[in-house]
Amino acid sequence: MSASGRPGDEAVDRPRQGTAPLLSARGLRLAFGGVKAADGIDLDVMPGEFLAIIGPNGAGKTTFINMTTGYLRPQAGSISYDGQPILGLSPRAIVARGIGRSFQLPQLFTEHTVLENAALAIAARAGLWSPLAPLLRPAWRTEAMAVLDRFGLAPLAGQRADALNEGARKLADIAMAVALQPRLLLMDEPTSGVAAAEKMGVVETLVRVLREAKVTAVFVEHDMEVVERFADRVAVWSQGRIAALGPPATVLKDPAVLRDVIGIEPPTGPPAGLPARESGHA
Amino acid sequence: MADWLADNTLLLGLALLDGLAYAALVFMVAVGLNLVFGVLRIVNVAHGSLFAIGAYSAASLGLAFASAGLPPWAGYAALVLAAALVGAVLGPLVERLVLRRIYGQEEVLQLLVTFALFMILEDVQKLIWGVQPVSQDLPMKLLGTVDVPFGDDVIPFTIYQLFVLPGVALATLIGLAWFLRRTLTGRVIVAVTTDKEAAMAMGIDAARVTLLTFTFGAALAALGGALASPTTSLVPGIGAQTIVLSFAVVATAGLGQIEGAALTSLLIGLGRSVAVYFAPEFEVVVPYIIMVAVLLVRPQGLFGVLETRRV
Amino acid sequence: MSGDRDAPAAAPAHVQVHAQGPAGVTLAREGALALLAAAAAILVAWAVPWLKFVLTLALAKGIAVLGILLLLRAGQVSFGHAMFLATGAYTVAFVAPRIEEVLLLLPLAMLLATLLGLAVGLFVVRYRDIFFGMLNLALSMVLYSLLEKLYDYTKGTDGIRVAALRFAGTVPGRETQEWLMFGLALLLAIGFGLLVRAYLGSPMGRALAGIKTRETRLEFMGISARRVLLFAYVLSALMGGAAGALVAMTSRHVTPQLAYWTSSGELVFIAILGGAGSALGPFLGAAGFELVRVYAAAAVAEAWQLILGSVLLLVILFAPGGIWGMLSGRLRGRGA
Amino acid sequence: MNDAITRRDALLGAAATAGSLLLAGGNARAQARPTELRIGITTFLSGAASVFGVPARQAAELLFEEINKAGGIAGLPVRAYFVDEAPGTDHLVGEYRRLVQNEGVYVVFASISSGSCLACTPLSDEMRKTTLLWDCGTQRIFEEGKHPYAFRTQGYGTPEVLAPLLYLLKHKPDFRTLAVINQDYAWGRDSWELWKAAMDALKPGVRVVAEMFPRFGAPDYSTEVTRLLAARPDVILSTSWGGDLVTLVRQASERRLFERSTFVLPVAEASMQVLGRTMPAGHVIGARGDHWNNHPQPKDPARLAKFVDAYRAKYNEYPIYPCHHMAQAISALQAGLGRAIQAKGGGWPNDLELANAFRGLTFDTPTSSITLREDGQGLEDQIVGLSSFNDRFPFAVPRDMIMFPAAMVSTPVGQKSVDWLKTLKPEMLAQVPAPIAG
Repeated sequence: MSASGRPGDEAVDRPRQGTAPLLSARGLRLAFGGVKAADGIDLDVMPGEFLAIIGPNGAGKTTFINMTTGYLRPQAGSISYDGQPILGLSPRAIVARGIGRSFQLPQLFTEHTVLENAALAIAARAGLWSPLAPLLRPAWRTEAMAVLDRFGLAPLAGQRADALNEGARKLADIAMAVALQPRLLLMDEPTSGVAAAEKMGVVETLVRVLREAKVTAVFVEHDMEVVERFADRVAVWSQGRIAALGPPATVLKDPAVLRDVIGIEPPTGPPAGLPARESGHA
Repeated sequence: MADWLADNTLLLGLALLDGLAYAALVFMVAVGLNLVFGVLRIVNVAHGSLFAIGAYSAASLGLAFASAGLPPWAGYAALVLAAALVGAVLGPLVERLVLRRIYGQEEVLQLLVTFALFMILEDVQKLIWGVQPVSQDLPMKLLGTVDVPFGDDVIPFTIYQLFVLPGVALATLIGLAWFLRRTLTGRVIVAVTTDKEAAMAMGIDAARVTLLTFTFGAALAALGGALASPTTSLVPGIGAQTIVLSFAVVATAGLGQIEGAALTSLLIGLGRSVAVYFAPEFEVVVPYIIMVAVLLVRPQGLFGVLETRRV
Repeated sequence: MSGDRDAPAAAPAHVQVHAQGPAGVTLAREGALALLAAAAAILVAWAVPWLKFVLTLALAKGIAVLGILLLLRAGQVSFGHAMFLATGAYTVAFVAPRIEEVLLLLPLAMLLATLLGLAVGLFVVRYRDIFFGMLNLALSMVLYSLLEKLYDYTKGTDGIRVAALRFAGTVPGRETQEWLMFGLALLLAIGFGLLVRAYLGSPMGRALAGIKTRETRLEFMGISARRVLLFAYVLSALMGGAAGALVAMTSRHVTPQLAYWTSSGELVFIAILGGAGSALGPFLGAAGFELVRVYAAAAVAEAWQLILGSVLLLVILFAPGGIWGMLSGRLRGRGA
Repeated sequence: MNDAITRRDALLGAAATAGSLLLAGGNARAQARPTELRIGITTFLSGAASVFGVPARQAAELLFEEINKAGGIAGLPVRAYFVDEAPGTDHLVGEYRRLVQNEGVYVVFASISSGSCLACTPLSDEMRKTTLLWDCGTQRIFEEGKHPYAFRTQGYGTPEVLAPLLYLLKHKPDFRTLAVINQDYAWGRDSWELWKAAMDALKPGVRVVAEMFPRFGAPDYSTEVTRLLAARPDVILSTSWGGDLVTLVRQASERRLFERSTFVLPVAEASMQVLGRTMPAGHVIGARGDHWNNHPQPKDPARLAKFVDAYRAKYNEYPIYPCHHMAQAISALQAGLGRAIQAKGGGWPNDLELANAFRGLTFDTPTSSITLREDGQGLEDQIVGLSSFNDRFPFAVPRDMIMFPAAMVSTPVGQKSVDWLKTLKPEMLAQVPAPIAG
């Protein structure tokens, strides 16, 4: 799994100046008690780009995703998607506009099988209203299997979701988000929990799938190697603000970023393939 | 409206006094249920049976004391003693033998286990105390009555209902609040109520806390029954009626909130007595209407905290 | 720090109230079992006439419990579901003097219960867990109190006797009428059983089960959990109404007791006794419940509650899958 | 496995009852003389009303024991099947069917609750099973329909309310205001409707200052008591019973309500033992019949004493009126069955023949005799008096008793009680017998 250039480098257009941003956040502010989770966030996400968000825990990265997907409402600021304001819409309405997300803690239907989880996502997209036809009708079963297969989950399709290991749960979680066929996908630490040895393969698969589907992606990531290889741009979060924004090549060499963000990453990998995380609390 | 108020001020005053005593009894039962729910996350249907058994035990003990020739004031000791006894015996028995086996299982199973206990205890209590009304009203009679002026007239109220019941309820509220906030054990209980996982992660012995809380809650239910016993006649079925009212209080109050339980009990007590005076047909539905109205405005209950799940 | 609800390891299988899926008993076996149960019911009804009456009521209650089962799939316990049963029953009692026709009364009872279910449902589906349970309880107690208080209309706790009924225009003799009611209940039970089975396997039904484990995910997939729950709630109210109509037509007398909270508790009791794993469970549970109650009452008339309670306690502690769980476990064991 | 259980039960049930099933099949046909006399009895064994149901059951067990020792009824040993009314009507009607179809009972004694009676009586028509309504009081049973197999072996709501009213009008003719506090269920509501109709006819112009129907089994009446204290009615009517009445009397007497108003308590008798000295003296009390422990002139004093003493010896308490009502039903059965056998020349009567024997039957009770009218209603005398204490009993018994002949206070056959009560004239008071000192 050696570095051999970015996959899909040629396949996708680089974000160009002059194109309208797909997602645009302005002046987002949100404080929990005294903690400022968002303290004036301005960010544009361009169509087709892969934007990585890095930063220490508690910097407000997940909060940004939660605000964008309607789970949290900022106290000030605006968010627009595709030129339309989406602030104040419910998560459901936002999903309907084509914004998908995956979760830091996998949100699976634990008592359903993996296949049913994927099929439910397809049903959610294709229309739930058929109270008597089975969920696992041939068309949806085939599509669900195809989605799972892309993430290497096909052999686990018949297992109950709560029987999966952490890594597989994480993938299933992303697979469900992908099955919804969003135009913009927000991923919260997609590789945490995935065993170190498989990580690069998984990300490569993921990126390929997303590029093929022309999905714009924003992902929170702690692994700098992943960021360096797959992100078009990096946004560095610090105490509810964007401390730096730019291509990985420049941002990741910034001494301030190295010291404040990357420097505090433990030098060696944590046990059991879990990503290193501080015990800090948002 | 103003005219109506002017005409009925005196009556409203009486209704207020009546409502206080009733609210006190409701509070005593509901607060124990609320506490248990906060820690165990189990809606204990058998709480009503503990109330009934506490009441019967208090009456029996009081009658035994009286026939043993103890002085009349021993009747008050009987009330407290009976409650403590019921709590100390039945609490651990139920928690250890039954509830402990179903922690972490589905909510419906937990609820139904207590429903099963309720059915069993209903019959057990009938086997022990029979079906004829049992009463021991010495503690109420001993204190006599006090005349409350009402226009040119006076209305006698029993001192027991006018002062003792609300007094004990208030003392319980203050004592509980002090216990939960100022003592270590109390703080541990609050910690478990607020976030069980976190509390356990911090090394709190959850098994001990649940046992303690359940025993304590059972004793409170029994005390509620014991306090009610001098004012009423004990017959089969009192448990079923008590518990359903307590459910309404707990849901309205906000889970695990003792101040909420106090306020809700007061609302229900006053609402009920005002209804008895001015719209007796609605007396029975008042608690439920209050509950529905509160939950419409505050879905988490009066004092409840909205839980936002982290994703 | 973690707000995650599921334990890191797989939950022990016996803990789960519901266990459906490819690993469960196959459709063929469930169907065969259902046929067997229906045949057994008919045989019993034929052999012991008074049990025909008991079984008719059991089938009716089983239909109401199907509704409880739907809500259990969403992880919600309604401790007030008897209000729909009582609505169906009182509809029959009120209307029977004017319309004697069973085939009209039954849909009418279902319609009214459905409307009530919709009205109540719009309110209660906003709540979960204890709030859901207690709101249902409170609303059923309001209905109970009204049935008791509005004496001029409902005759209070005395209840209303259901007037003589017609079946498709005819007035059959007592024996025939008992068979007709039994047959009607059996037919409805099978119909609703199949309906619920299909529904639970459908996208709506599977999304319903998703409310239990990951309601937030549903929202992030663009599914309104409230609407999913509302649909199930209204369906369960409809079945409650059908059950109530059957109860009223069979026992020919309705009282407010039908709406009391302990009656709702009984329905949940039956759901757990039968096992929530299959649409067959409610009927197994209802038959078990009624038989235990009848025989316990016959054996020790003053302590039947104690016996019922003990049975429930033992089932929960030692066979939380209920009768269905025991049966399917045995079948699976044999199949392996 | 459940199927197995169900089948097994079915087979067991079927096997156990194959004999009786054949018997139960044809009611009008000849029936063989059974080897034992099976009686189904529905009563409250749980819940609040078990305060009546359990003593009645005890009385039945006591009497059946005696009867069986003495050779049974019509030479057959008696076997009773008790059924709990508390689980609800749907359960009860199932139990009624079980009693008839499965246990093969020869006669059913039905119900304390009026609701139960209203449900069981039509079943007696359908199943053609002689049913003695042994305790329920609703006047609706025989006034709203014909029930050829049902007979009530005691009085009912109308005389039980009218007698205390007449007593009140004699005892305290000048009362001007009245309040009612009844339990919120059929008896509480019906009895008030009956009282109101009769009162408006016999003494027009009485002002009703409060109508309260607290819920059945309410644990606390202090609010109601306060309201009554404030309203100061001359008379307070309460037809409550059981624990409810005990609670009401305790709370009211503690707060001296009994000093402000005269109480009329038509169902007081059953609660007097529990209340003991707490019951204030000088208030109107009734017994739903004439079976007071201090009945001034019982028809068969020895029999009354024997029953009371035996009951006390066995259960350590005095029998209350449901015990007497149970005893009346048993006496009625003895007399009715004897009459039916006699009519058949010693043969065993079938269900129809048995039922016919009850129509117009007169049977003796320890205190009097009761006649079953052609509509099935029994005529039982009513004794009402003022609560008082004497040395014989540790609880209140009536003094200045008036014995109301049943015919005087019962609605004539074919009329509805409320309509009839409205036709009463104040002149009726002149016919009321004089109080019996004692």
